Amino acid sequence: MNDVVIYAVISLSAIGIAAAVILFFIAKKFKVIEDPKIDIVEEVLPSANCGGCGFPGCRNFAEALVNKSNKDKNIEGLNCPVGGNKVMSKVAEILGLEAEEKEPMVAVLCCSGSKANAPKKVNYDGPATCVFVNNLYAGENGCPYGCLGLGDCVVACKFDAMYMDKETGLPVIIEEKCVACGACVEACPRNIIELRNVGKKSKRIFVSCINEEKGGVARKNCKVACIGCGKCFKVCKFDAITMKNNLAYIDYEKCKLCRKCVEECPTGAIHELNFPPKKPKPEKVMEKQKTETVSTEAKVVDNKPEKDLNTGG
Amino acid sequence: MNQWKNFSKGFIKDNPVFVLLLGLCPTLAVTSSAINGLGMGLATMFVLVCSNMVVSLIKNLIPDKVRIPSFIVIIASFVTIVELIMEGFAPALFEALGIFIPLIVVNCIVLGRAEGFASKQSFISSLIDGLGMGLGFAFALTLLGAVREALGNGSIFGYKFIEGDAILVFILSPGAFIVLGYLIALLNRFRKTT
Amino acid sequence: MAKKESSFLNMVITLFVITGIASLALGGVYNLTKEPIRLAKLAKAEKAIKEVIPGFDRLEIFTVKPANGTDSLVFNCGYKNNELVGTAIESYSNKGYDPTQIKIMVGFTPDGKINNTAVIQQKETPGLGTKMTSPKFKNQFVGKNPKNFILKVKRDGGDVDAITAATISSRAFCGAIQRAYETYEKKVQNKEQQTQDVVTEEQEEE
Amino acid sequence: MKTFKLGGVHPAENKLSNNSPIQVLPIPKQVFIPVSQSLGAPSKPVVNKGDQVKVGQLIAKGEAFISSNIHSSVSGKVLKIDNITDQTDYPKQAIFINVEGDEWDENIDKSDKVKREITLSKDEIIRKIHEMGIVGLGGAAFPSHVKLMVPKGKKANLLIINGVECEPYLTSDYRLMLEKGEEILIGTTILMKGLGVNKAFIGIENNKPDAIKHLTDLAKDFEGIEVFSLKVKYPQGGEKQLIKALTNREVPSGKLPVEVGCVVNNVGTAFAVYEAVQKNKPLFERVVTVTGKSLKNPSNFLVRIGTHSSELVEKAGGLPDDTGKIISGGPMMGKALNMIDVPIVKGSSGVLLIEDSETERMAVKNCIRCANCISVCPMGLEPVLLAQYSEKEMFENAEKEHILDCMECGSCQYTCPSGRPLLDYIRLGKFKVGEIIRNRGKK
Amino acid sequence: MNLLTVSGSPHIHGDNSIKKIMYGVVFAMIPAILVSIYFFGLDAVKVLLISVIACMFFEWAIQKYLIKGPLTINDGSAMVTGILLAFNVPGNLPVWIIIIGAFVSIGIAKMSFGGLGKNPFNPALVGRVFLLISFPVQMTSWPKPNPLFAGKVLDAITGPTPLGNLKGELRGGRTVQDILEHGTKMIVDGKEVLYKIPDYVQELLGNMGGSLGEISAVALIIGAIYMLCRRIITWQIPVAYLGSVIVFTGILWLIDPNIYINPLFHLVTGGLMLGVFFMATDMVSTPMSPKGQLIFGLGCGVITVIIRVWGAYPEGVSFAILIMNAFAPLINKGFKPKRFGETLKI
Amino acid sequence: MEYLIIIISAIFVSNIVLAQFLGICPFLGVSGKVSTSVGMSGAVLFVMTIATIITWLVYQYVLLPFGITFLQTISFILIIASLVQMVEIILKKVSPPLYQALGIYLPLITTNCAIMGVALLTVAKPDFDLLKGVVFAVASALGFGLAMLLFAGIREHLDLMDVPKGMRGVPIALVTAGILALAFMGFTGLV
Ligand SMILES: Cc1cc2nc3c(=O)[nH]c(=O)nc-3n(C[C@H](O)[C@H](O)[C@H](O)COP(=O)(O)O)c2cc1C
Ligand SMILES: Cc1cc2nc3c(=O)[nH]c(=O)nc-3n(C[C@H](O)[C@H](O)[C@H](O)COP(=O)(O)O)c2cc1C
Ligand SMILES: Cc1cc2nc3c(=O)[nH]c(=O)nc-3n(C[C@H](O)[C@H](O)[C@H](O)COP(=O)(O)O)c2cc1C
Ligand SMILES: Cc1cc2nc3c(=O)[nH]c(=O)nc-3n(C[C@H](O)[C@H](O)[C@H](O)CO)c2cc1C
Ligand code: SF4
Ligand code: SF4
Ligand code: SF4
Ligand code: SF4
Ligand code: FES
Repeated sequence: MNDVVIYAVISLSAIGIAAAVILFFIAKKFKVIEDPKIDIVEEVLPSANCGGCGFPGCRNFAEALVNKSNKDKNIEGLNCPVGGNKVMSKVAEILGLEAEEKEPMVAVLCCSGSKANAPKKVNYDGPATCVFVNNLYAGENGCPYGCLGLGDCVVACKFDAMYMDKETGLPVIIEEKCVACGACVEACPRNIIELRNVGKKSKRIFVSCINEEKGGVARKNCKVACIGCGKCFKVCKFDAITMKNNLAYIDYEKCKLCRKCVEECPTGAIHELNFPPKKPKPEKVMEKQKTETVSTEAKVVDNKPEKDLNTGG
Repeated sequence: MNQWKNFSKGFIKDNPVFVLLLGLCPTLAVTSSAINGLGMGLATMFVLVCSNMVVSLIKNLIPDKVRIPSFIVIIASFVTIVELIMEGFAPALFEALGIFIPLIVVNCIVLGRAEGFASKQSFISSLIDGLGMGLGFAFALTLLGAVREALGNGSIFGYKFIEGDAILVFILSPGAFIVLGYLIALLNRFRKTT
Repeated sequence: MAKKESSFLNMVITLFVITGIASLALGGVYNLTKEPIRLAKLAKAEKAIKEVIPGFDRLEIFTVKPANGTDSLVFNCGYKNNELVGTAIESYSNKGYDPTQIKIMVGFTPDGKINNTAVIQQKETPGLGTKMTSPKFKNQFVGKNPKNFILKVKRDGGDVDAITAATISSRAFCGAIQRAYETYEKKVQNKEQQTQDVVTEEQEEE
Repeated sequence: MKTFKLGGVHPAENKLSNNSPIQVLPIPKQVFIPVSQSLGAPSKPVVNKGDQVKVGQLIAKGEAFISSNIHSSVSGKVLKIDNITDQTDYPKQAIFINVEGDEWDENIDKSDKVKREITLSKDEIIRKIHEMGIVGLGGAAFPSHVKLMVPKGKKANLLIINGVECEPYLTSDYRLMLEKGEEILIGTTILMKGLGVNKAFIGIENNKPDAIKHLTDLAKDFEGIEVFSLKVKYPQGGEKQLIKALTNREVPSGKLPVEVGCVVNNVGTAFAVYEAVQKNKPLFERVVTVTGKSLKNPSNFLVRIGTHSSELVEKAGGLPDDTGKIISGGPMMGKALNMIDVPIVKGSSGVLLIEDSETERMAVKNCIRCANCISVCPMGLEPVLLAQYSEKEMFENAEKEHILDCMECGSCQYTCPSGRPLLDYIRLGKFKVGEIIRNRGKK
Repeated sequence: MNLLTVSGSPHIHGDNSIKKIMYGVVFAMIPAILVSIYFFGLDAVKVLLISVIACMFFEWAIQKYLIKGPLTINDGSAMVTGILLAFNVPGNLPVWIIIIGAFVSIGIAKMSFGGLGKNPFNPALVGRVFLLISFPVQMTSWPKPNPLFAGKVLDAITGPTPLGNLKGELRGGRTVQDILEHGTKMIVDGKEVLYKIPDYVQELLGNMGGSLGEISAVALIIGAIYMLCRRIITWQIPVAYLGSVIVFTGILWLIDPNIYINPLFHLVTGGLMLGVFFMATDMVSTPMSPKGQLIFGLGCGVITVIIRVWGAYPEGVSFAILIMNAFAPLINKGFKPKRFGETLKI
Repeated sequence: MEYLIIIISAIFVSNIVLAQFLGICPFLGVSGKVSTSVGMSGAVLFVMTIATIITWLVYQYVLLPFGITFLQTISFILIIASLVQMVEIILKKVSPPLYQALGIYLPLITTNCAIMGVALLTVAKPDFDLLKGVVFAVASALGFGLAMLLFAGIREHLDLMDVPKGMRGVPIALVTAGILALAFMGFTGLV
């Protein structure tokens, strides 16, 4: 062992220890506490940073979760739609709490104003986004409530769960991919998209229209509009349907999926999803049902027998 | 964990340079020729493998608070060893790489791997991870060096394939940025399609 | 993650042990590589010397204050059978294109002609200034006596063909030779006058 | 010659209906009178289905501070009160009246005689204007009585009458100035009295020399009224620009004209005020320009409120086959309609038909950062930046860049060599920023 | 009748368009093109054609095959870049180098960013500087001007630019006076020739060595006046640029006319006029507000002089403009146009 | 004059980022916004100055006298790492506003070559005394700041443009940096 090695050992150890000692005392003196749970919770979250929870990012959400659980001993009202119950129960576990069970939801499109049902009446010339058109006028098909078909919702969906169907001009929600983050609901300037429960075997029944005009006016723009005739309201035994402003609405928490209203509706505004076809009558065969695209089957609707529609005002 | 996956991820999927964008300084600075890139890559790999191994061996002996300083000391030691060996046995390369040899110390990949991987995994995994990442780094540097050398000097690994002038810029600083930029763009495209 | 509790003592001890081991190991490696490093450095210098003066069996190395400039120059006088065969002078220029000093080795035959030149260090632009290492440029100095070969590029009224588009590097190169030459001349004259203003430091080699 | 300094453009004027005197349009069979015709809250209908109404009878009452009364423009029977699609293209409440004869309210002075002396006091004038449902006819349809009530702490010292009519194609103000010059000046005097100022400027662009001359001659008989000729530059009719041009006062960003002691009214408003105060006549008809390059007879009509636009167009020679766009208002600020059957309201200044060849917008290209939009923006904004922020949904940044100062004059989009939809995006940005600010207020 | 169209206001559009602007610039460059053909003959035609064709080809190919967006090849901007690139290189540049330059201009400096309007740096200048650094030999051997009608056949004589010659000689330790009066001995093809810096009239007209387009200040000024009248460019940048160069070089000249040459020389030699009127005015890569443009011009002038006087390169215009291009976003951020009603004025 | 040369050289001619390739990670990483780039530059300026002083002292008075310069790497990194950590801890407590402004960048600095690189470069220059070293460190940090600021300006600008998909993000940032470096080559030879 020569001098160099000895010097080396001494000086380096001195530097090392000096650093350690100084750091130790400084750390002690200037301590700032941050809850270590935040990191742990953050790791569990899906880090999609989608904002579905209402916070700018997963980290902020984690902070909110930890803070709320420290303060209120629960995390009610906070939910990560992407991770769903699985993640939330994990978070609850970390925080030593029970998470509330949220019924799984999915987005549905409450408009059937496809190109066939609600033909174009004017041209629009300008940037192709729904917000613009909504601010400017009623839209190419003239329905002041209907889908504008320019796909703001599709752009908003971070999970590739939506696409525009070129043929119908309406957006399509891919149920398997939808995580019910609500981004599309937020994005749609006309509030056409609604988050509803997934239901048993994904079966759902809903009014695919939000037009509050009187029936005649509504029908002028769109063949399959809800005309507010109230027939479904009368036929429903479970009080699931309410009528307001010429429009029927089906409450998914009350609906028992009996399908009476579907048959009753004269315009075909009520949609059923994921039910097995009733009787294989030739016209009623679903002509275009891809496994992943379930939406407004324009064709099916068209095949319904035309009824006299002078019911409205 | 599947060791092969563990090993190969550093090449494309988690390539430290092209994907993680770590350790860009040496990547850009020393890659004016393929051989420099390779040399730097191997030196880094050596440090990476050795420090990964040592860290995973002693991970349970180190108190949490001094984890990082300890790792840094370990890494710095290996860097110095590389430095000394290279100066003694490959002086030309040593001169070409210059200040960037000691700077391996601050290369985020090395510390990142030690802290993020080796301090949690077994010895074998850490070894393989270090090898994979190191090779990925070396691969990236060599590739970058080769492209720059080919464009800027008309040669690869010193073997001249065109006579006369090449496009000088590519072995100067602007060329480094530009070539890396397009390489990453290309790779992104390639990764997307596969 | 198996964590060890941090207490002041074990933190300090850990660091102490680690730094200790590290420096010990490094000291060891340093000792091991000390010799190779020295040799590598030497080999490099010697290679240049061998390139610029013809076969010698003994070197006499000493430093001389330059005729101009600040840093002193290293003179390597090569002897064969105790007869001076050439003087290799390590000269430099700060006027290169890159701020890094250009270092060259110039070999003079005893009659004052340039025997050859070698570049030891330069960081000029690849493809431009670096052409100073090319034979095409270097060869024009071989065998010339600076007494009647003006060490300036032609544009400045000298005899040297500059490297295309790298006049600056060429100038710097010429400047370095010129410095070596002037110092050499001074030294020779001084020696003749027997004035010992230089530090001589003898060293045997080989 | 006076004008404003910052920005501005000069589109082709195309005043096709300049030489067509104001014609009275025959009363239609049915009118549809929307209950929200002015800025502010909609008015409340005070008639019911089946009621018989006379011309000039109050049919909807403006109850909020900023809202206005609405009077029947015809006599007949109220058919129903129902939704109708108006200019905005969204369903709005309107009163449907089937026309029966033309029976006017007894209080209205139907004579042609010009009545000069003003008998009412300041407060009575304001009340009268309120009662008669006068709103600004320059475009925004702001209730005029509100403008006359200067907020506490502020003081008006100058009335400005806006006879600029800087929009291409439109000529209704011009014809009105030529044909009803004296009435306008009397209206101006009434407004001065109502406002409590003794000075009024009338600004007219010098592409209407005969109107300038006519009014200048007449104004000699009126105390305190001065007529100015202005250099032709759009949007000189914007009130802030007009104030700047005439007085060199600059209304501060986000503030109202009274801040610098000015109140601006359109010439049409002045005329309506004259009729209301001197003749007791509510605002139920207005002058509307019907124009377009392919239209047979571009004309100016005196139209009852609630008449379908189609009737005007029919009278002016029928809808040309090559109509690509129907615009309510002028080409720079007007609103494109998606059908022609839209009722004329108090704020309608014109119906413009654009032919197919000029309908389509220029193809949108990349912005070349030429800064033309910046140099023409009369508000000194950076339209390109505002549009980009809106496009990228960076609304906070847009707010910081004062997007709300934009008055949607369209100069930027008009001038952009890349055909960028600047104003479309800025409008979106204003809408979103407004939302953000409102939300902030809530919290 | 067709369906009606609905869109936001305004419903009419002025007659300005990108095409009109770009072809306006091309038109403004015609005098300079003619001068370059006059002095450099077929070589000038060759370089111009190749540069323009290559630029347009790369723009088309990249748009079609890589970006897959709409093709905007006929909007004229690639042609402007092509001509300006050619203007910035010596007339005897080998074809393959021109093509590399065109690729760098269009491919790297323009299309990588998304094409027209998005590039933060001036494409033609990026191409030029790239070539200058990559091929310093070829990029700095200037063919001697050889007027078409002077009766001589064109040969490959190369000569320096006045700026380059001055700088080289000054570095060699001579004084300005000496250089101007006695000229420089040069070896060209083994023969010794005397090079003298031309007088100002010759320089103004363009009878000097240099890049294709930069030689004739007169032709460039004619084009600039045309662009100013058509409002393609504004006066701020040229005035600030020229002004700062004159003031800065003037001060230096007053300090020591032996080391620093007079401002007039700086004005008429090198690429200053070309840069000032055609390249510093490129709207895409320069600030937008008038105040910002003044700052931009000022910065360009100062950096140009610094590089010309103290830097390694004889010419600093390209670098100065590129460096100021980098400052443009910050200038845009810092110097906003004056807003209406910003200050209370009653 | 000497100092002027050092300053000009460090800021423009041999810009630490664009010519020397030091500190590229933060240069690319935190240059998204002008405001953050200012914060980062401030933090770098602060740490770089202090680190250079301490490492220079250690080198001159410990490593050099004992002939153990081979320990330079290891001792420098130890010093820098502890220094950064110390600054972070102290700032967090003592001046929260300053911590908000600079602190979030501090962890990035340990693994930033620029600090270590400048420390190494300073001790490698034989003619540097402490003052020159400090000037050099400050000027280098300013050079870093200049590059960051310009780059952040351009990137903010690019955020408003639709850069082609394949080039979006890092690739275009690198190409931009390349062109910036190209432009800065104009300063060569100034000193
Ligand atoms: C990127 C670049 C690097 C250069 N490197 C050198 C160099 O290393 N040595 C040199 O003498 N000139 C170099 N130059 C050229 C000088 O700027 C200068 O033009 C030249 O030395 C003048 O000499 P000339 O008269 O032979 O053209 C370089 C030029 C560029 C563009
Ligand atoms: C909320 C609000 C309050 C207003 N208050 C006044 C007022 O007190 N005095 C006034 O002269 N104008 C007032 N105005 C009217 C505006 O100055 C302006 O004349 C009106 O918005 C129409 O302008 P335009 O046609 O230029 O758009 C007010 C406008 C709004 C929207
Ligand atoms: C861009 C723009 C242009 C305008 N042009 C005119 C015009 O030409 N004539 C006019 O009377 N009002 C015009 N106005 C409306 C005026 O700003 C202002 O609202 C009106 O003169 C107020 O008078 P009023 O309340 O009587 O309508 C314009 C407004 C804007 C924003
Ligand atoms: C006045 C003016 C000057 C221009 N100058 C240049 C130029 O110097 N270099 C260039 O590549 N393009 C120039 N262009 C063309 C065009 O703006 C350029 O290709 C864009 O930078 C490409 O996005 C110019 C255009 C105009 C209108
Ligand atoms: S479809 Fe709507 S709710 Fe479902 S994931 Fe997409 S954006 Fe979210
Ligand atoms: S659902 Fe809403 S957002 Fe989606 S396309 Fe229709 S209108 Fe647009
Ligand atoms: S529309 Fe708005 S932004 Fe555009 S010019 Fe007019 S005021 Fe300026
Ligand atoms: S006028 Fe159009 S092209 Fe010019 S800067 Fe504005 S948006 Fe861009
Ligand atoms: S490698 Fe240099 S800062 Fe990351």
